[in-house]
Amino acid sequence: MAEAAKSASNDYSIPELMTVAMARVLGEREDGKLGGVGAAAVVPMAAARLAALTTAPNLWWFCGGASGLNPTFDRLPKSSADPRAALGSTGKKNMLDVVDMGITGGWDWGFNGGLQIDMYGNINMIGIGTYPQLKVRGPGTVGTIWTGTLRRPYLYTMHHASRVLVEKCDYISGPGYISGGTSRWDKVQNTTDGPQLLFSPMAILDFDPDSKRMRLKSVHPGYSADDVQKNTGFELVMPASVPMTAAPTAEELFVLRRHVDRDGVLKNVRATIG
Amino acid sequence: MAEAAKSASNDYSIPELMTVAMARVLGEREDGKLGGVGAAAVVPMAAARLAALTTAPNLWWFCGGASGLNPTFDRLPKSSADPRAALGSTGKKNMLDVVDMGITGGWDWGFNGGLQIDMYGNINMIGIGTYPQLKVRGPGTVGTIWTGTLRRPYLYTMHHASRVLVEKCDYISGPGYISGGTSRWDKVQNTTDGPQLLFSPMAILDFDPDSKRMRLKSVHPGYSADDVQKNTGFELVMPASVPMTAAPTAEELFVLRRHVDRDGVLKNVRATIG
Amino acid sequence: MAEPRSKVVSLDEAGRMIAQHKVISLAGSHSVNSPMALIRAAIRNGATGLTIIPPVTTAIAADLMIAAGCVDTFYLSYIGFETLGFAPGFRAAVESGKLKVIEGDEPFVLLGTRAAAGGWPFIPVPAGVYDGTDLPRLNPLLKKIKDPHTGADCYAIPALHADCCILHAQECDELGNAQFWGGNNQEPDKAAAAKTVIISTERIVSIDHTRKHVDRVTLPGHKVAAVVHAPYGAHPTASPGVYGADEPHLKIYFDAVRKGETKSYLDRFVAPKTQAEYLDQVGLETLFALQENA
Amino acid sequence: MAEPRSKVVSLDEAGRMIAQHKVISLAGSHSVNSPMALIRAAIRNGATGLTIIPPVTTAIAADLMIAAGCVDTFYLSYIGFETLGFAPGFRAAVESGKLKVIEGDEPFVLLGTRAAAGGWPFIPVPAGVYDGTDLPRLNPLLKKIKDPHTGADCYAIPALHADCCILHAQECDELGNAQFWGGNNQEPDKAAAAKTVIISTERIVSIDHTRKHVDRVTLPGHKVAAVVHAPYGAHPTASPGVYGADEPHLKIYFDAVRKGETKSYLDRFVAPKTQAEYLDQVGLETLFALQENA
Repeated sequence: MAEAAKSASNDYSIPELMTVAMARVLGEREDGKLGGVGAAAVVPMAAARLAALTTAPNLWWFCGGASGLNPTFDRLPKSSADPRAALGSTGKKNMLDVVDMGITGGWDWGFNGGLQIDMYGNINMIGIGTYPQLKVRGPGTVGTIWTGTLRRPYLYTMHHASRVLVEKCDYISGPGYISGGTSRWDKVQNTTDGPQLLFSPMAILDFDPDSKRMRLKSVHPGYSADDVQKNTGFELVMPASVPMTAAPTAEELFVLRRHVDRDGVLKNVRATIG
Repeated sequence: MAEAAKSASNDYSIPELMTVAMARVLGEREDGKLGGVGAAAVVPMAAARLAALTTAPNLWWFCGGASGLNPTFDRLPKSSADPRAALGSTGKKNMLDVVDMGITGGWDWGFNGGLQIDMYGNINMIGIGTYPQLKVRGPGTVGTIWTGTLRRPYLYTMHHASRVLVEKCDYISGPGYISGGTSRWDKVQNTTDGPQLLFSPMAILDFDPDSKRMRLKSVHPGYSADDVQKNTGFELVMPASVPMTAAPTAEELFVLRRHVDRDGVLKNVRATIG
Repeated sequence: MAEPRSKVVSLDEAGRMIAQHKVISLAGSHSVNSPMALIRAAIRNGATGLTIIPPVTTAIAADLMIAAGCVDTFYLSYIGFETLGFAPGFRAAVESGKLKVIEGDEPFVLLGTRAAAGGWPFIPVPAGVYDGTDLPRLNPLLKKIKDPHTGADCYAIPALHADCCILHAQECDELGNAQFWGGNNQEPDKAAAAKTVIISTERIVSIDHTRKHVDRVTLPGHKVAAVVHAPYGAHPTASPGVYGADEPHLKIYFDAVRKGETKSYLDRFVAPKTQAEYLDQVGLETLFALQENA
Repeated sequence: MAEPRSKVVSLDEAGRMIAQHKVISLAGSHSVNSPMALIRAAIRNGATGLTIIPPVTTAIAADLMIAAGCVDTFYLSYIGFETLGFAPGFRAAVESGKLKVIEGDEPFVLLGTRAAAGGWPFIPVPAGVYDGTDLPRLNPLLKKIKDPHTGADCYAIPALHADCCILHAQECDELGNAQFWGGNNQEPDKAAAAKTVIISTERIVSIDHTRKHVDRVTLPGHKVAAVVHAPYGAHPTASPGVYGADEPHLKIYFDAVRKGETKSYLDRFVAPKTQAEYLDQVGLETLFALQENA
């Protein structure tokens, strides 16, 4: 069923495209701000490192697991928990600091994924089926709860499929816009903005400003808006015209491959469709 | 009124005698156990260092302020907060660790003093007079509360006088035996034993096993039981015969002056009577 | 003058000590610095009916104990093998109803441990942290209370006490003064929240070495009951600064458990009684190569 | 490619920033590592009506602000000059009814700060910690509540939030990544519990220096609003590893305030607008000699 996401160009892989797209957003919106990536998050980790080198020189970013702030590795580790992910950091944060900042709202931005992500940007890491003897037991919710407290959560998935992008999560472990509209702010801390974007192997998506339903924002080269809808488990809000995600430039790829990912890890990260 | 405590011998000062007496007790009762001394506690600090070198090789001791565990200075600092008091430590404890261990009952032993100490071994660091505009505003209770949670608190004072050793504290900031008998254990954690001894410039005192009233245990050379009673603000329990505190041996003084206090700080620590 | 008492014991003795306890906690993160030699020794020594309080993220450390059938109850924050996939032992045990899961998360496990370390009965967090999620519904230990100062709603995360905490250190002296290199420093609270602490270490160092490098001492030894010399004691997870994770080995484990061949893995890699025999099974060339990824 | 923005400001500018706040917290211990240059700058810039949340032990840092008439409310754990005696400014202000004291102690100030740092409304401690003392009677902020899990009594220590935290570092880069040498590590929680953080430092180091010595970085700079280069900025308290406390100077202060001659001390030592002018008043020979006691 699931197949590898195919790049429209031999010049870059889909994970490289996603990395560059994320790095641009960090440059436009988060320069000077503090955020972080969790573990099992090689693409956002690469994006933050790339952004710090290019678009966001004042970025403060935390590399979860290895716990370094603003690391300067040039050989992207496969896991942010790999101790080498902390190379050249300017500081570190203990796990308690991370939780403190989650609760106090100290994180400006962060990336989160999920076993399921629904049309309102809610995340499920708990599982699928009836609790407690779930049909699919998820890995546990770890820090997905912080989508409720960090100011601008960004979502991502390496698997664009109807089983991942569902109409309604079986369980919510990370709150997005709950049931849409203003319902988020009846529950979670009202100083936070809710999910900003979702990065997938096919597209970048955002949320309709009023209904807070997920909306297609741009489609990666090689895929159509229709392809995206077909692999999504709910009806996306469709703008009149959907632009193409700009392909990585030669300069972006140069910096990425020379100063972030010299071993080409992003060429082999698994990204799937369907 | 107050006069300097006089040693009966030119061989040692009263603070040196107190240090040696404390070190012997640490060797008899606390080898292998974990405890600590607070700040402004130069005599207990010297005693713990001396005990670790002589009678209690397995002692674990925390030097408050500078925060070192088992430091190995040979030039006794005047304050345990002096960073040099941490020299040669095998570890350190953050202030949060200290409080954690206070609350969980992790400290086996410790030394505490007070503005007032009463006949049941309660301590007052709050002040004298009517709250809040006290006649004498004490320095604040800092960690004296831990006399309620550490297993075997030891008390000390550098001023043996009726204004310090009072019948009843104006306020209790560190619980001793409260109002005597078993009253302590109605209030504080019942895994703890209550004050063991009081070291003063004149004497060593303990507590009657049943009434928990303070009792004279030994008198330092040069003073009599009567001298001690005269300078105490309540009636002491008096055993039939009161022995003399054993003077420091030549070996104890050698180790103390060569390996603990090479600068002779303990010769000039202020100890007073009356 | 008596010398300080050494706490060094054999790996097997440490395994017996661990197996006598019921609530076991451990630190490390994902596939980094897990006390694997101690875990194997505990399994060999018949550990059973365990409750496990893991670090906020774990992989083979907890999954092996679950797959080996030692665990009844698991405090969950996150268990998974990153790029390989879901934790196979955990998933099978839950989906077949054999494992009780306390549906925790990062703040629940971390703050529950902090509360126990501090002697606090619980830690209250603002209700807005959990409202909007299913966690309060699935985890009855999250109790809603009122802040007595402001009247605001909050959830009380209860203290999570352990009987025995097992940790792997890079350097440790015979008194238990230990250095953990790398990671996110969950070890001190885990140790403080437990009644007793058992440490394996890559290297046993002198007390003078501890004094010289005191700024790197993560955990003072006063609460440590036993120290085990276990070179490569974190294998197949990484030992920061010493060796990297053994990804092929993790895949061997992952595939074996997923295919229902846990026993063959246990026979080959958990049965060896000494760390040296285990390392022979893994192969010294493999182990030496991992040093390049430290 | 833009360079990261520097946060370095003048001492005077930092003084103005501090004086705009009402609740000030500070770290250091006793006569060690107090942010004295920042305190003098805040006094010069008219700081008034302050609430001070000190470290669990303090001496001249808080006493000078009290003696100078800047402080309305003081969270007390311990203030004193060790061998010299009681804190003279504090004692006079309390005994004359001019200073409101919150009768705290080591756990109250430390855990109140921890609660604020963690975003927790309060921390509960077992009732047995405070029962038997007069603190709950004298400090209404200690509220008795029940543990919702066990029904046991406990006292709730409320979160102590500050507007501005001022700290003295031994090394700090222009982004605010700071190293505090020695002490008992109250700085990170103090910083986390405050809305903004201002740091003075013996030495401003390069960001490359920070990266090289990252294991010594105590406080990452993301929350730091301003960095001030202030050599001998802890004087007359000690700067661990750099210089010892200036005991004769502490005695000059102590005697002046006790004799009611605070103004003469302020004129001589607080009025100088730059750190260089202050150091001239103290005398370079004195300052250099203090390096021997580091």
